[in-house]
Amino acid sequence: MIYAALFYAIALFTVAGAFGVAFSENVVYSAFSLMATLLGAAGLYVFLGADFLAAVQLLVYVGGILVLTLFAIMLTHQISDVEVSNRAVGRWPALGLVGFVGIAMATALVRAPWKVSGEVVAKAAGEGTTYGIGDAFLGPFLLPFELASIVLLTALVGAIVLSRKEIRD
Amino acid sequence: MQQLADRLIDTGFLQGLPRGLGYVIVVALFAFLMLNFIMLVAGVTSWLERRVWARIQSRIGPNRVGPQGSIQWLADGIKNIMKEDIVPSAADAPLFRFAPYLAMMGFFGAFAVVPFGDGLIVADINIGVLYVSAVTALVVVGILMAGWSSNNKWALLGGIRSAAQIISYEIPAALAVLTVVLFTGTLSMQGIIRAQGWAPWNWFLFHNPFTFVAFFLFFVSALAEGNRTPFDLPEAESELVAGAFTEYSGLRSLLFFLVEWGNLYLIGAICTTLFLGGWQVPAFTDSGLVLGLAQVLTFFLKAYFLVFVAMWVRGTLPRVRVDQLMTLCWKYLVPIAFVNMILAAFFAAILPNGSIFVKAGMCVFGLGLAVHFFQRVLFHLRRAKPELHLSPIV
Amino acid sequence: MSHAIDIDLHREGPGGLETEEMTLNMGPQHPSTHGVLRFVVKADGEVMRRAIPDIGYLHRSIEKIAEKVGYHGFMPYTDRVDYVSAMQCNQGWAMACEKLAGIEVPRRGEYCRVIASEFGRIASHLISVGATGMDMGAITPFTHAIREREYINDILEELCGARLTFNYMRIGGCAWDLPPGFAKRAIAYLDRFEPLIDEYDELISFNKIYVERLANVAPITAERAISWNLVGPNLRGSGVRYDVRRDVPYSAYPEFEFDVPVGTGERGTLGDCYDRYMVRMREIRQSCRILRQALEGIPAGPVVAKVPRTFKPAPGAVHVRVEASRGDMGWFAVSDGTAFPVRVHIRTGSYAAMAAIEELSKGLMIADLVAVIASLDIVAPEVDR
Amino acid sequence: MDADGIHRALREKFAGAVDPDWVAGEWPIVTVGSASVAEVCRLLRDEPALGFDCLSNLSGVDRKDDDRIEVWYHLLSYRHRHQVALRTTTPRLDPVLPTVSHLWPIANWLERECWDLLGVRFVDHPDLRRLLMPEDWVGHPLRKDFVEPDEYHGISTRRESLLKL
Repeated sequence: MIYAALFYAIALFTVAGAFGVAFSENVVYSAFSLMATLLGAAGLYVFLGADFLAAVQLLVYVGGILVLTLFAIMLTHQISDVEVSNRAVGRWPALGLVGFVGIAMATALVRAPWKVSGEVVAKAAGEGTTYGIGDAFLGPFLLPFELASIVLLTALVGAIVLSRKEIRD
Repeated sequence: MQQLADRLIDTGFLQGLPRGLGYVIVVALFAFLMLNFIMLVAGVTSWLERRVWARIQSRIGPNRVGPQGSIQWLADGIKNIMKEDIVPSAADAPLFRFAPYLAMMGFFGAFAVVPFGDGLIVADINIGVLYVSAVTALVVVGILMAGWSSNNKWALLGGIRSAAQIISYEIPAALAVLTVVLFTGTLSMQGIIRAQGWAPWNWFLFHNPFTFVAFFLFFVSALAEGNRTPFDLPEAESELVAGAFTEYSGLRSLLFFLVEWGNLYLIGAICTTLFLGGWQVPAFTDSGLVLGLAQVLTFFLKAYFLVFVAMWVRGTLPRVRVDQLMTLCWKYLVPIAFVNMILAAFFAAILPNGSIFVKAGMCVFGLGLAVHFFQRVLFHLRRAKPELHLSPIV
Repeated sequence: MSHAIDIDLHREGPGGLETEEMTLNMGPQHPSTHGVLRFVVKADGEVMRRAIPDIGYLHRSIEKIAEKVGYHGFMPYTDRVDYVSAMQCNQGWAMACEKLAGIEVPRRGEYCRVIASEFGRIASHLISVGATGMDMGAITPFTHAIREREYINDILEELCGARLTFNYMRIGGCAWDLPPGFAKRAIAYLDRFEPLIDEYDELISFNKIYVERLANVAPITAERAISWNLVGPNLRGSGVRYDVRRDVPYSAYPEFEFDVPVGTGERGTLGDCYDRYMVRMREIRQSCRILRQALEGIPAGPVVAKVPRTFKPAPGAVHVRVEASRGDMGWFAVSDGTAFPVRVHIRTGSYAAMAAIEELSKGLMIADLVAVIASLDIVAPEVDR
Repeated sequence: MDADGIHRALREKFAGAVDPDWVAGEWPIVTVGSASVAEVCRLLRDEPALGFDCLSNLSGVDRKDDDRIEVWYHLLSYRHRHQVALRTTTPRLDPVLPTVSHLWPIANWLERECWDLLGVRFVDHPDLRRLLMPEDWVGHPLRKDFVEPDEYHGISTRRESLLKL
């Protein structure tokens, strides 16, 4: 019962954060709402017994990506003076799109053959998922893992090239 | 901790309640105890820092409240709580009010996995080290939030500096941690400590040359992540007034200071866990209680030694510039950390359990280094006596 | 002191991106502005486009006061021109009056002046180098420097009863003779102090981070320094070997042996912040040298010449220069034969240094601005008077 | 170059503007007509033998009795180690002088100060604003006939004398 209450609390937190991202008129507020969403997602991972994933979620998304997002927002032109910086354009097409995607996702949710088994979660919670993830990365999923690394490396090099413009004068 | 909660519930405490609710109550109780403990640690650290710093600077420091001023921190805390909590009219009030709590949350969460003794840990989760890096990320967001919401450009600059610094230095810190993890095979804090022994040659510091390097990498990066001199740019008072905390007053300002000093202790504690053998003591007695106390004492002494070193560094070194900070991280620490980790991996593959010769050699090397260092500072040590009451000319 | 500063600056960053230019208001209350200075900093992130100094917040119309209070009465006000090293300001005004009236100062009086001035110089330079360290984030050198300065203040208190605004000198000499045993105690103090300079060097001057923070920052060529009228250690830091004490000898200085340290670009470019800092460190040693000679060779006799109570110099204008702690301090005084000067103008070292900052600051980082202010050793009251 | 030489060099170029008499002293005083101050200064700076590379001081003096304002330029040469003081006068009612701020950067502030405190207008000065006094201050305080206003933005400038207590 307590667990269920906790779960719904966290889920609510996550969804509220997501709504905050979408509906906040100030882009900085949106970014901070995103943090709530990411934290909530990490909490949900904990519920799934995915401890490693939860920590990485925090580390990468909150510690890295969110901070960088905030960084970019704060350094953007004139952001500090503007109250309303998230202007809504094209509400109706957006509604249509959201409706379509929402229906598709709901269908997927209902139809998916969820493997809900307390055993898996309990096993993961008992000994952790780190070993499993490590084995999977360097075993069956080696190629995607390496490909992802190469993509990231390319992105890194690209970022360096972009930011290393010759400073004039 | 779950066992403890189970035991508490089984032995009659909280009888009649559903087990889940019992857990919640126990957790809340622990959180409350932990919070007070952290306040104590942060407060004592602040007093210690002021005394150590004063001594380095040939002053006396706070010495009025309590014996040797030892409860000065309490007086300061009460003073700060009673002060007016000012929110600037141009500030973004909700974020401004919330930011200190966010920062507080981040560092408070990290204390959950600090192993003070064998079994004396709030939660020995099996990704402990990763968890620490993860939750301390919240501190960055808190500081950024504080910087932005203050609507003060100095504060904004401070926040941005802080964010840039912390996300950069997270990389060498994590790599240094991973170097240790290569040898332990676990991310759990207790597991890492159990992989070491009480004797220095069983510590990871002297395990092999690579963990030795990793220790310094980690310590430097941790200083940077904790915004300590020489990396205290986010609150560089001579440049940015007080950085992200410029507009804060009263309790909220106190919370930020709590985070700062608590973080200092956290740095020491994690370094101790990873490299200095944590709470490991020789089993000199059968009494579990005495042994436990000895463990806690050992852990605190080691951690506070590192805290002292950080204070010493703060008392000695100037602050680096922002570009030098980034240069140090990206051009020196990150490559060194990568190379170090790869070499450590080779070492782990060849000698998975380490070698007694390597350990002995590293111990001797470390000792030599320490001796050399102390010889260099002897000049200052001789003069370090406070000469406050003696006028040299009368 | 101006409230509106509008300067059109192009706002294109590297790579043709339009970046936001921040206007930062540094001061009048800011921890590193050494008094009440104000800079309007146009910054692009951490890099400054320029820092525009805005002065006048400490303007106390000392020059106007001089026209109202007469020659003798102005002496205490000169302390306030540069309260960090008030002795040389005293001396400047005294010398201006003496030159107007043609008064000869007794030799012992000149020696007393030198002793007082050089102690004042050491105290001032200690503050300067300590504050430089503090602005770079190292607080310990400052407290150590302040500790020694307190002892020097003790010495000067023995001499004149004041610790900050000395009002020690008079037209025609000094107010008081040295107290008994003063020379012995002062030399004993110098014996203690001189090894400490090595300690400062060990503690901060050769610290890697410190050197990195100061070296190559805001170098000033000798030509620029001269055309900006930088004086004293700021000028010598650029490699110009010019010291009023040596090149335009006054007081008893010709009788002493001392070197004029100049910047050598030892850790970076000639004339960078580190050079200016090191010149101050070396000048402290030279001041100790002068002090030893003066304390040992002080002649007997009176310390003050006979000067009438109502002091009415002949009409005329003089411009005297003294080597104050912040360099060549020019005292321009015009008399019309009455008991009140027509005009007194004080041209100080910090004034010129402050004027140079706008040019110097282009393209530096905000942290460097702090280093520049500290290394130019700007004292706000001296700028505004 | 000695003072006589400097004076002779100036007389050669600016016979009409430079006074034939000069006053000897540590700073030899040469009197210059107000209109040609800038030209004289340029010669002093650019002529290699003169080489005055530094404007040490620029001070204005209000000579109320003679109804004129005197401006003194104290010039230094670090290269040749000689010095000279130029003295020029300008009418008190409308004091105008050519600027020398293009010759020595320090003159920028010194002239601003002179404008601020004495009201001497320097023609062609790039940025002739008040330096020490607030932007909206009325009058030039170092003028002999300057009367302190009773209040500034509602702040009284009058103080009770402490001696009355």
